[in-house]
Amino acid sequence: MTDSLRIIGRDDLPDNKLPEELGEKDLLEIFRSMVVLRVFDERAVALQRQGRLGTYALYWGEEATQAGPLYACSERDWIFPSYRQNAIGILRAVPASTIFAWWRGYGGREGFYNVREHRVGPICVPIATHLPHAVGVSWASKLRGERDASLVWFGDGATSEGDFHEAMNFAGVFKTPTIFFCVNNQWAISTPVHKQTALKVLADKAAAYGMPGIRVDGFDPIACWKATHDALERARAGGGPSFIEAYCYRLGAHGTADDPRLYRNEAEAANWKRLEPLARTSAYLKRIAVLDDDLESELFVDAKKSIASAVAEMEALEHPSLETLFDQVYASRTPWTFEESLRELQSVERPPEVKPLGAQPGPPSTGDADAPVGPS
Amino acid sequence: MTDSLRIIGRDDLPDNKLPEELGEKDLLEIFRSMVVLRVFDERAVALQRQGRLGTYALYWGEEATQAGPLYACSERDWIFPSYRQNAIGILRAVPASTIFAWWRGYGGREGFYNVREHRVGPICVPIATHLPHAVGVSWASKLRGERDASLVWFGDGATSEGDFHEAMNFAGVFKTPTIFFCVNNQWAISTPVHKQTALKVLADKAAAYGMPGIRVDGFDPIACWKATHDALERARAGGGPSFIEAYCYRLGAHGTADDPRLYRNEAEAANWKRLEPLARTSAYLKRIAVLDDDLESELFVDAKKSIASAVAEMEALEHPSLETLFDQVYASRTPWTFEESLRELQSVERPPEVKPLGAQPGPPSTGDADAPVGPS
Amino acid sequence: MVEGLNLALDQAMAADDRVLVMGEDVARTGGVFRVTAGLLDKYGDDRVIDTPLAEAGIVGTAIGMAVYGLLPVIEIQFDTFVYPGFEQIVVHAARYAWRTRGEVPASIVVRIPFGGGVRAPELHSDSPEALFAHVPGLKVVCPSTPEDARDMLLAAIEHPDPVIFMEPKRIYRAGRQDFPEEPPFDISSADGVTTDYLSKARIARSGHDLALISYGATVPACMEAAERLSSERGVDARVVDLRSLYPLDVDTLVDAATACGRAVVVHEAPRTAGLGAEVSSLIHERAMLDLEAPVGRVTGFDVPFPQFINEDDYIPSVDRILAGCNKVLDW
Amino acid sequence: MVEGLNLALDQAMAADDRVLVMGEDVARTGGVFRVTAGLLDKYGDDRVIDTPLAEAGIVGTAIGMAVYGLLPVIEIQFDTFVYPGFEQIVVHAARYAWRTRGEVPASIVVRIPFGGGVRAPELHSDSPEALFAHVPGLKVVCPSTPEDARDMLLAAIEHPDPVIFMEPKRIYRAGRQDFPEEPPFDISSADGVTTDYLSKARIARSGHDLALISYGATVPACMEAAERLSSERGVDARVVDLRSLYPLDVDTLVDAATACGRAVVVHEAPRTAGLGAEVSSLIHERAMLDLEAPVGRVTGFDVPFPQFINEDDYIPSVDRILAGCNKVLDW
Ligand SMILES: Cc1ncc(C[n+]2csc(CCOP(=O)(O)OP(=O)(O)O)c2C)c(N)n1
Ligand SMILES: Cc1ncc(C[n+]2csc(CCOP(=O)(O)OP(=O)(O)O)c2C)c(N)n1
Ligand SMILES: [Mg+2]
Ligand SMILES: [Mg+2]
Repeated sequence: MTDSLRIIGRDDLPDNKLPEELGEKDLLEIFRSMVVLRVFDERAVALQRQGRLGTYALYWGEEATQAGPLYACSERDWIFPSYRQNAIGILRAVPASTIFAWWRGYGGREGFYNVREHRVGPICVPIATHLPHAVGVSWASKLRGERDASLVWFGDGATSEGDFHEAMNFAGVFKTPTIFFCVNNQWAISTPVHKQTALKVLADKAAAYGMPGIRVDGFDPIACWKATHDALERARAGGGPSFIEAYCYRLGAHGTADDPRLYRNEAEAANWKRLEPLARTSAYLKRIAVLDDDLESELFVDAKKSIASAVAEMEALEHPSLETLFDQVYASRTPWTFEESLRELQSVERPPEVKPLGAQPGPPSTGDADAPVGPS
Repeated sequence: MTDSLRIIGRDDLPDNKLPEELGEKDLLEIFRSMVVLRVFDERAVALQRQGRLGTYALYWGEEATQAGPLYACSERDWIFPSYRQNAIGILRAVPASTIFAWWRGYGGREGFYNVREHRVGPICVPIATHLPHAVGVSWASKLRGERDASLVWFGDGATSEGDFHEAMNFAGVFKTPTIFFCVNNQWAISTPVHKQTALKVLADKAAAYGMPGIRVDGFDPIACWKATHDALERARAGGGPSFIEAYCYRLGAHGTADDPRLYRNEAEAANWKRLEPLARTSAYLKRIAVLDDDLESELFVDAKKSIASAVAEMEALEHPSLETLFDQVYASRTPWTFEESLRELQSVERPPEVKPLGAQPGPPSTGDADAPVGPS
Repeated sequence: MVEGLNLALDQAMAADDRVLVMGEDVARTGGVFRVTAGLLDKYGDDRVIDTPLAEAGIVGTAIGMAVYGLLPVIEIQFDTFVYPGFEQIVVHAARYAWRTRGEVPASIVVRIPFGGGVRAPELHSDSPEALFAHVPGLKVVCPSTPEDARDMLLAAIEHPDPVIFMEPKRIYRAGRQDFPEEPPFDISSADGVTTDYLSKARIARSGHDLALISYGATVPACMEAAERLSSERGVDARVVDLRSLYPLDVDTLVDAATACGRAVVVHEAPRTAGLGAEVSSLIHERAMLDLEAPVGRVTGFDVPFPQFINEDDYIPSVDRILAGCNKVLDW
Repeated sequence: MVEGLNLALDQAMAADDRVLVMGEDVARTGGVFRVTAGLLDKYGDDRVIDTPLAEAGIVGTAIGMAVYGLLPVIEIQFDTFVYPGFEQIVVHAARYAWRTRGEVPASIVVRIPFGGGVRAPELHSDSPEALFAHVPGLKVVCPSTPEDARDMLLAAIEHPDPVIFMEPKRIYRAGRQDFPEEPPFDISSADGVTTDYLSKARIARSGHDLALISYGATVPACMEAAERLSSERGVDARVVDLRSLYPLDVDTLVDAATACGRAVVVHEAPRTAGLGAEVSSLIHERAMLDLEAPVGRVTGFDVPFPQFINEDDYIPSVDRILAGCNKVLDW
């Protein structure tokens, strides 16, 4: 299997048939989601450069892999992002200020959200560890006779971890309604995908778990939608899990503390950039007369407005109290050690709030501890 | 892929062509190895029943999966057994008394052997954890420009562990000369292989790592030899790792503390027993006039003699000194805590030697702590 | 103790249909120690689940189930086999509440039969409890009687936070004990009640001359040592069974040390950075002026748990405990 | 400190062709902290290896390489990411010598950049060293100066036993320090020399009124606290930098406590069952009569390492250390 599912054409390839389930409203909503994600991401990078956020893991160019699959999900389906899909929650009513706050170093009520309320897993940092959670959630749903599925995003690098394997295997054995959505952006920090696995096409990994695998064009939100939609239908009909490989390219750095020039030819990235999903989808939607310039700029203006107010909210947050350290560690009664520790803290002068590092002119550097340390 | 590589015929299937590399001497040596393994195993079970060994993990019926592959290895190749191949070292000059001693609860110089000297990994208890070691050894050999390969045995259950996946993936990426030899005896304690994975044929897992996979008849030592031989040739030619699934059936209990009647139909096991490798290989070798009754009983007599003397050696072992607890924990100078601990021990009366539990009449039970606890 | 655990599972599953049991070989066989025996027949294979052989997968999917709203109780087959699930426990189970503003804790129970003394082969006898006590966000408990096993497991299941439930396998069959079948509290009780059951030490024997502090399978040995101290030198030892390993019941501990003026802590796990060090530090910090001697430690050694022929040299014996007590008494 | 570590790797690789470096992103980029920078160019991709993203695979294959006879130095990218490799470290690296009659140790070095204070996102700031100190069969060390970093890493590489090498990332760039380029010992020296380098504490400041005991990134804070104690209340503190976390250099510790009569132990890891408890217990056990006050502990708290806006509330500050010292001084 080497061909990718693709709807939106590119220089060399014509458009394919639009799935009939998708009307104008749907297409616009997918595009609007991409715009929101893009605006958030660009804003976050800028804030980081200005020293207003900590190190940030940008997803510029991966909006199709997020907006498409999400739109295929029903509201009852659970989604589990990695750090790369950090802002996906804002499309599920998580305040954008919460996500900004997380990157600003906030926890507690400011930086975290209620996972059950939004059906959005916490932003997951340790690679591949959230895959079993996605399986567990959808397995529980199945055991309870509900129809809620789950979708989990992860990278090409994540396929090397044991947790990937164990999660895929559980899903296969128990036929859980789980969608494994692998964003193959061809890099895990500095490690290219061909050093990550001897397999050529990641989608072929699915067979080892008795589940279908498909590769889609990861710069095409409609292809991402379609593959997810079909997988969800299958899952809800009791057909079990699916694996989707969204083949794309990491157009930016791994994170704001990473300098890709150390390890890759940036001309290659520039070349892939021609396929980046926002411009490509916009052109397509204009081609099929679903979008025009006015509507497009309206979407951007709206998104910028709401992101700007989220930034303002984030910056209006108070310095969290000392209690934040202790308050939500347990859902049950707090152990005695906490009170004692809090008293100890209260008895000395409080250190000042930790600020993100100052403005970062020039290109980011890798891991220099004078610079912020990347979420790696 | 569903057909198994098979040389020796069965009721329903004729013999296939004998690989031409195998002469009479080779066939007899493979058979002799199986006899030695069988005699060891039967003796160990008997000793356990008599309360002279602790819980024991028998491999009755899996001799072909051990003797065949081992004979394909050169002396320089490293082999890594699980508890199921616990006695494989005796075919590599590890004293049989050492293996008995291990099951008798000895460590130190009595119960362990020098892994580097014999190129036999330690008997591995935690499932799948020795797979990365086998990869590391053969990878090191490759990096040093040597031609030593490695072979690692593990069960169908082991394929569910993350370590299996990570080891297979490293081997695929670095094209290490590693043979993954999976003994699919269809059970992991009480869990049948169809609850272990949604995949029908374990050999098909190999593709996910860009390596060839083959299923062989696990009751046929020549098929096991042949697959290993070919995989080793490939590995030494720089072709990288291979995965071999030896399809068979666990004819006995998981271990002497397990009672399979709790979870499986023993008629099924009895049915598979008709294919057990010793009788089958003996019949084949007689059919092709390589073996006769006299030679066969001679082999058994010799094996029994040497195993009997190993038992005597094991039973002549002294109760290990208190120092055994501390002596070989570090290869370097012992930390001060050890001297202090030893002094503490020496200052009180020593508890008597721990004996295996007494004679066990009747069928084994599962996990009753009045009975020994299985290596599970 | 096995009966107590089995009863707790049965009662919890009967009372609350969110409770389920999963792990390797727990359903058809009832587990290698038979703790889950009979549950499959009663509750079916949607609630008593044999899983693939993968501990990270077991812990991880159980966390997902808990996030969904179920209450999974998982069995780790033997102590040493918890390590492949360690990451899921440390970075996820322990931090799910924290990461969700206290609103979505990973309400799982991880049952771990642990420790030596059953003549098991290599790597079936570890005592890893201190590792979990050092990890913030977990409750870590360990019963030493059948009744406590039942009560504490019931409480652990209904408790919102993740509980590492250490089961001293050496005394699985020992000390059979009658206790009221009725659960000691309303099974759907709130956090307050379950927290009490999961955080209080038990005075296993009263006394005023020496505090002997332990948990799990070494509690019976301490009781025996206490009897011998009484008959051999007229010393009346108070035996404290910690039950909760995190958080420690510091009041009961310090009271005992203060009242007695001397204390010895006993466990089977290796000494360095074990729970004995924590208990000893707490007592010195809070009761140094009341102490007649430094707190003693009688523990396993800083070596791999030995092969079983030597295991009784490793496990704190009554003689070693006595020697430790005498040292503190004669200091 | 990064330069010291890089120099050690370079010198070891130049002197001994069995040494190799492997891990995530260590080759092309020289690691996220640049500790392995330049090595790929010098030693080639057979000896400086970018691996797939799988920590159990990294530790496990390194063990295999060591069994074959190589000396792998592996990098764990950040503290928290060692947990997926925990099983391989605990059940294999730590027990390979024991399981092979002391004849085939797993001679690997596991480098772990650890701790907070660099404004990193969630799960990049753990201090898991006590977990390893509690596991028999490992050496656990932690330098706090560039020179020690070089010397100890060199020793760790040549040392036969597996070494968990904790690197305090907060002071990776701090305290640049000149030291002789020449290795302090013959690189192929035997076990005795390397063991010395891996088991002795360092007196970072002499003094006779109070022993301040710490390791890693909190050592500089202790030095500062000592200066303030001296100027603010004329108290002369001895600062002990443990360097070796297992085994602890008990003589140096107890000497310091005995000489000073008062001691405070400081670390960033959570308090319960942390190394502070072990140090405190050891001192009380051996020097109680010489103590004017119980040993104090100033540590991280029993909570997940906070998000970075709060991290300075969590990390022991000079003020907190001072308060801890004053409490012990005024007891
Ligand atoms: C268990 C673990 N190991 C290492 C890391 C450090 N790390 C963070 S991102 C990353 C690369 C991930 O690559 P991939 O899975 O392809 O996702 P991408 O970043 O490309 O979205 C690494 C090694 C981590 N976060 N977790
Ligand atoms: C990590 C780990 N988990 C659980 C166990 C307990 N256990 C021992 S053998 C076994 C079944 C193994 O099945 P399989 O891999 O098929 O090998 P077989 O016993 O059939 O040879 C289990 C679950 C273990 N030894 N290690
Ligand atoms: Mg990637
Ligand atoms: Mg099997």
